[in-house]
Amino acid sequence: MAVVVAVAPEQRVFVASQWQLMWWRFRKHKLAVASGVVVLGFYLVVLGADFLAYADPDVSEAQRSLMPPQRVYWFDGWQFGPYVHGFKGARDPQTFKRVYVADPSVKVPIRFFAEGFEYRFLGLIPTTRHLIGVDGGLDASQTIFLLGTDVQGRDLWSRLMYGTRISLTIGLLGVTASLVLGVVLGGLSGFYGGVTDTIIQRTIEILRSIPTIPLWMGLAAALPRDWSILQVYFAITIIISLLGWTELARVVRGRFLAMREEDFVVSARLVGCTELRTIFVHMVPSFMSHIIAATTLALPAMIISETSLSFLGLGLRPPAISWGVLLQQAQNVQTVAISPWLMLPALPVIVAVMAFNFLGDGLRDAADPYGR
Amino acid sequence: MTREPLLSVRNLKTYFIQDEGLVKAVDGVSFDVAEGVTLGIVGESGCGKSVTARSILRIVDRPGRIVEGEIHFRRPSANGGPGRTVDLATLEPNGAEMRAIRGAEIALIFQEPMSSFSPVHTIGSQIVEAIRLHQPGGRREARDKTIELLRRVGVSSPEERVDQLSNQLSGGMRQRAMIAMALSCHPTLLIADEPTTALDVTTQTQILELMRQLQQEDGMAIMLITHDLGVIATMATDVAVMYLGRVVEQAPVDAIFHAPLHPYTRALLRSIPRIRSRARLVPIAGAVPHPYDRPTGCPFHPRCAEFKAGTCDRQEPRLTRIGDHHTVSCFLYE
Amino acid sequence: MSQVRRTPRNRTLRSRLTVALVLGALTVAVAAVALAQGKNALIGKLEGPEVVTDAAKIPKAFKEAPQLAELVKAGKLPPVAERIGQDPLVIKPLKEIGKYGGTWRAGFTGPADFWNGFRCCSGPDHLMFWDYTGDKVMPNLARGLEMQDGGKTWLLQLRRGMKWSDGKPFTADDFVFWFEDVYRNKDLVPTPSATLAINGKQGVIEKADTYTVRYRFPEAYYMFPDVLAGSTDLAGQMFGYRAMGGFAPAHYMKQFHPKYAGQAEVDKKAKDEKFDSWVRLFLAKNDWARNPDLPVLSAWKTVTPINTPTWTLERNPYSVFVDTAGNQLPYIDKVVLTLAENLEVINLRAIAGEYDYASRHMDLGKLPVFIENQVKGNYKVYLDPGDYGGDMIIKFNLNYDADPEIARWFNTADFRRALSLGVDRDQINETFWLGTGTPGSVVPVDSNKYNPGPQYRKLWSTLDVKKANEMLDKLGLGKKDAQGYRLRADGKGRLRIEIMTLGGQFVQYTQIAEMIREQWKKIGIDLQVQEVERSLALKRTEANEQQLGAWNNDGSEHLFTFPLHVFPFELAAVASSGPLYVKWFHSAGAQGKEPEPRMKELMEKWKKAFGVPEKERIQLGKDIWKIAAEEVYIIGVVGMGPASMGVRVVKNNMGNIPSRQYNSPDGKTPGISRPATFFWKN
Amino acid sequence: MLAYIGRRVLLAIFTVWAISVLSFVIIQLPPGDYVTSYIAQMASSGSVVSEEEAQALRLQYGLGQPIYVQYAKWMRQVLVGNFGMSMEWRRPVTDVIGERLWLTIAVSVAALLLTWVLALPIGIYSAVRQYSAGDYLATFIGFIGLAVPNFLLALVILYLGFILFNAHIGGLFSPEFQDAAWSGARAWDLLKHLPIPALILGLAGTAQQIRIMRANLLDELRKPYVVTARSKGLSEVRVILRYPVRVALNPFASTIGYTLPYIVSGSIIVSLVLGLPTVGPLLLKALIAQDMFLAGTIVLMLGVMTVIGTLVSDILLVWVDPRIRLEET
Repeated sequence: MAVVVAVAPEQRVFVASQWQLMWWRFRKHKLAVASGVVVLGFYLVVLGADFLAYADPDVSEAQRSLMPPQRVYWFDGWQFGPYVHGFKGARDPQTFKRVYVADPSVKVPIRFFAEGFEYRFLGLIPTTRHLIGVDGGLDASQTIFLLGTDVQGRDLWSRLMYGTRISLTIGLLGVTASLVLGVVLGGLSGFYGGVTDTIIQRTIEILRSIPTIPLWMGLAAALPRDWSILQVYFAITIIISLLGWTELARVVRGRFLAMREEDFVVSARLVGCTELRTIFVHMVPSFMSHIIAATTLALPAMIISETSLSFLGLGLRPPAISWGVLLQQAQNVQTVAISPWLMLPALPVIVAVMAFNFLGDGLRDAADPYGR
Repeated sequence: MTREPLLSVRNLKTYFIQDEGLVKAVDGVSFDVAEGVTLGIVGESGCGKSVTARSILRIVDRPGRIVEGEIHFRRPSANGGPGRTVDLATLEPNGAEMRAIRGAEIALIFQEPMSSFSPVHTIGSQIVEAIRLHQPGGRREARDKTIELLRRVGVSSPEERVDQLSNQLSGGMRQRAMIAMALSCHPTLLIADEPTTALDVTTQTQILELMRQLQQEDGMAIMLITHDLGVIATMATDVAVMYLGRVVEQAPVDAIFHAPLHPYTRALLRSIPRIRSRARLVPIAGAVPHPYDRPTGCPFHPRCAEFKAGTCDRQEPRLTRIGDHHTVSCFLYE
Repeated sequence: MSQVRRTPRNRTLRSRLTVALVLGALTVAVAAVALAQGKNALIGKLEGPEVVTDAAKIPKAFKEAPQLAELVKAGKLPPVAERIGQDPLVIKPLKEIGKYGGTWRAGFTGPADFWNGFRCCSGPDHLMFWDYTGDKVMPNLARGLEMQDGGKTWLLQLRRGMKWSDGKPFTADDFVFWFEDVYRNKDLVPTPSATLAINGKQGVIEKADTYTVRYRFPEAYYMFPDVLAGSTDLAGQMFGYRAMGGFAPAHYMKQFHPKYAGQAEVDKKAKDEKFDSWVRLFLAKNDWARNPDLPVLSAWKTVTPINTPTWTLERNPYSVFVDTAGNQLPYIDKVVLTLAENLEVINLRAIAGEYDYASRHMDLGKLPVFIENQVKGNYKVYLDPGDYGGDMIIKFNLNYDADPEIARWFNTADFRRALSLGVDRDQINETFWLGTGTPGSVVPVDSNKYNPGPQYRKLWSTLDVKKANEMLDKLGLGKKDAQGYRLRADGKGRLRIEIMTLGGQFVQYTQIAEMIREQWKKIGIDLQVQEVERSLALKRTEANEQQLGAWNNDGSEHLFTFPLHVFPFELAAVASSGPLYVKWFHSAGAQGKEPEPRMKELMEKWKKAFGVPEKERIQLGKDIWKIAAEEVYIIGVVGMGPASMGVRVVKNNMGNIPSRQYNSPDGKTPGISRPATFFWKN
Repeated sequence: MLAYIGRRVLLAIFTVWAISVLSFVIIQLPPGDYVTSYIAQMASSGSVVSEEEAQALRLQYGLGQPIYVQYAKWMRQVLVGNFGMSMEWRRPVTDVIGERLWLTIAVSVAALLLTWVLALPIGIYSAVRQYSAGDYLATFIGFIGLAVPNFLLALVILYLGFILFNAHIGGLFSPEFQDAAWSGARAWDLLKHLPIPALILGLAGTAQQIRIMRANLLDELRKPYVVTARSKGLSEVRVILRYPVRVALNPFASTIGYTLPYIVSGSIIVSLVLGLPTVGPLLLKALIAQDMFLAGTIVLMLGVMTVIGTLVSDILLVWVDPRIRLEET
């Protein structure tokens, strides 16, 4: 590296805060920046799931079973007026498939901020308004199915919205939990070293040496099955995080080992700060950035774990709705063969996982250009 | 001095274009290196010495690039007569010709002897590679040559060393091996970038001694980059003083030490201990300004003792010739 | 043939277009009619092979498979006539006399899937067995069954000269050995089987002569023939791994029995084969599916066992089955069941035509995919609806006591009825049975001899939200909360009911329950769906923790041999309508809880039926179903559907395939269609 | 160095022991035992197991005793190489696992190789051309594998394979080779079946490897010896490949130790969907049926593989790359 360039950043440390520096480096990673936006978008969905959904995700109707995604016509004549056609459906006596034919004569106009089922916006404001909908809301004879319906005739789009909410919050909770574990244990391990370190490191190694699936099955099976969906939901996050913290702990420990002897820590010790204080007031903040990066990178794992757990029938199970549940219900031959749209929930999973990865990489590169 | 110089750099500008801003690492450097002589380049760290060296070899890392200027280098001809001169600045950095010159005709030794060898290849293999790259002959031959070279640069029991990893060698040994590699193809110009900075004093002198001796044997020119005037005094025939990416003064070594013209040069000389002089040390006032915000006018004016308000901070001084071998850029001499 | 190569994309496209045309005219009503037609397209008329009992029709000369003939020539095997004996079991093939040869490929899911092989390949080896209607008991391995002194004694005639697959004679001694040394050995059989008892009193098995076995019971046991015919503990070697079966190859099994081989010897044997005890060893050796050396009586015998990646069975050279032309059965040489790691794979392989005949594990939900690939896979799809009333039933646990309020309602007939009226069965039928099932109560198909009459199919089993609401209001559940759910009478908030379902079954109980949850919203009932894992379900029913339980009542078409989904009969049930009643029933009132009058009446009628002649029994059966339908102890949702093992995929060139067969575990379907008569046309 | 290895080996042994305990406990976690699930299985197929019979079974399987007794008993057997009887398969565990183990390893190795074939070039490229469009594209492709839910992907590929190419459904052998004796033909048949599972499995691991490679290389690229190499006049490609890549490969290659076991345990779900005769589905079934010796053995096996793998990698790392400070590994 040319001397000058090497000099440049350090020079600026005096003027620029660590965060500004991170931001500068982060900006370089275009993909990460873009991913950041995507992630933001996802969490907006989490907040506004019930607003974006236009149908009650649980309402089933045999006569709408396995309806393919409806085509949206944006212009009615010349002026903007999105609508979909009415549909007639029946089971084909020969193929036993349900077939739907559009009835061009029936136009179902899509209304914005339309009346629909009741919910509390952000869990506070009770309302019946939804981003889109049809006249007459739920009781309407004709409705819209942007992404089609599942076997029970439930609207996939709406279910996807709710699924996103659950899956992404699960991820977040899980990460938070493992973050706490990771920082505390990793911190202790790195700060004290010696016996503490060995013990914690062994634990980590053991945890990592046991194939995850049996661990999941064991733990998941151990928790009472008569728990309510909510309890299961939390239990699952805890389980996932119980296995998720090791990576974070490793990062934190590494940092600690690096910093243990650094002046400001030593001085903090000298002025007689209690050790915990030293750790959490002086050391942790100094590598927040790394923790954030590591956390972001842990999220995709959480999401994937959630889907895998559901696949094994251990995670959230219906009537709960999550990405995992939706995918698990799409995990059969007939879906692939005759109702492929039910596999759409895989898309947000893919996008989210990648977005979080790139964001995380970007953050990490920014946090320390040489860091692993 | 009738023959044109071996290397003549004219108004070289190497900039680093970064998000944080433009860094003018080298900003219009000009100097000559005559055959067989040693040109010392001095300046505080961050004044663009190394970048200049890398610019000449065309191995400046991204995002740095040469934005202006010429680097005329006279390539040796087969018959020893005056060879053809090329402008390195115009060559393709990784083109065939540049690569033919790099390593073979212009060699580089630099600062970190610790890490300048690959940790996973044997010293030998790395030198052999260089030799076989530029010279005909088989592996066997190259290997013998390598052992020969190592012996010549004073590496003890080269037969074993050849097959050792760099981390098995002491710093001094490594630097010797480094030199061996640099000399492996008999370059006409050797660029030594702070070759001794990382070494302890005794090894320093040994290495310098070695270099001088080798120069006499091979008659190559050396471009010695350092911030250590002591080294300059012992090694250089000519000296170029750099400040903030510019050459502020160039002259024969005696002239620099006994009749320095540029205020910065004088300041430098005052800042170093001298044997047999009671004069107390005067550090240079202030610190090297940050490359992002280089001062207007003469870059040195904020720290200059003879600062003339109105001129120094307005116009930029030109490089003016005082006597046939002495050039300086300062308004005092315009 | 161009169709074969068409990619699914434009195929569906094409069908869309055609359908578009079709539907242009069709109203949904018309579509419904078309649906009925569609049903007929796949559901043929019930048919099957018959056992020939008329002495005149019994062939005198026998033919055998070429490879066996070779062995005979080589002197490695006695002539076919000797092997079969004097009294062959003659089966009139459904359509034609077949030809020998070929392999039958199918799949299985692991050692737990042993039913698979018994259904296809055991013959079946029941002593008596059902005719193809599943209604009439016919002689099978036994030549006949004779009732004496009013049903207390039964004489079983064996077939003279009949042999085990190792050539040793099959005689009354094999029954006595089983009874004395296996069945009565406490280590092997800790609990005597109910099937060998009448009114809880055990019977005995004796040797009358070499070819006659005598069963003596303290009381009249008119049901005995059905018991021998059904898939019970006395039904051949299937349950040999549990020391059951009614007989066992004495000459072979003795070497693993301490009484004959000596304790030290059998312990040593067990140790050598890494078994924990001689009992394990003995049971392993007596396992039809796991021990290739075990002498058997079935049409095919295991050659590579079920606990390996492929379960292979080959023709039994001593098979007593012959066709009307005197050809020793089976026609097909070999049955190869390959291990499939999961159900999707097994279905996909069937879809791809990698199996020659498959009905077990075939998923009704995939019916369109099966049909779509018929040509490509060179197979035909048949549907075999069951005769039982409920492919899905919902059991009220009448003994639930953890919550008095809930308990009270569960024991209120009108509450149960109202809930049943709140189920929109047509929706469920259309969604999960693709319209192939029959919505209605729990009573079996109208043709079943115990069916009380067509009106009982609809009784309390048609959607009537209005009436349901009225009934619930009348019961005092009138108050509702903001969401429109009914409030508990004891003022402890919303009346919340739990239903326990199992995942990964032939029927998608969880999803159906979810749909019912939505439907019950309309009658203000808040249903909580809980999918649990199998063994947990069992624990919870036994522990009386279940409120509602979802399962199916397949087998209940044989009311008396398979009663556990009619009234609380077994503790170990994945869904129970009253574990305490079970205890009461089996302890003759000593333990458990005395059932409410009508349930008690039902139970007593059932018990009684075993001791009375068939005519009376049939009446009792009708009464039992009447009570069941009127009291709605169990909600029937959709029944007589092909959901469990009713989707049948058969290669086009397989012969003697019935267009519809009797589908029931008791009939060991397809056993009831005598797979020994299936053959390869070419 | 020797001291270091010695210490590590001791630790490893301890870890293995801990794993054996933990795995045993995990399997006991779910309510009930094998007999319960056996009874349930019978019940759902209509036949009935009485209380007494259940008790008898428990006795025979020794399920009655407290868990530590069972553990001790098992361990005693294991130490003499007898992993006990599989309750569901009613065969010695070792027989049941038998060939599956080798097939599992075959699949995993194939996956690993594939991972590298993908990860190396991508990693190198995206490090050398950091933040270039190519970098983004390459990493993007590399990460798709990580993101796609592989059980769904597996099913789709399975179906398309049949629809488009009439491929044999699932498994690792064509029916005729299913349980033929090992032969050239069978091996070839296996090879033909490997790519798809390998691909699905490999894709998942690629991203991680890309990360490692990229990061390592980014570090190395900054080292002076690269400049040295350049200043020799080597062509850029040769400079990169011969020096920084070569050095970056060390830590990378040393990851093989634990990557392999991770792939093995990661392959469970995919193997199930693809119906591969590997230990994966076996383990799942065993866990569901609470067939504790079988499940326990497999878990233990995977655990030991990982421990040994990690140990090997660490030692490898220290060995190939003396710069690493021992106490940090």
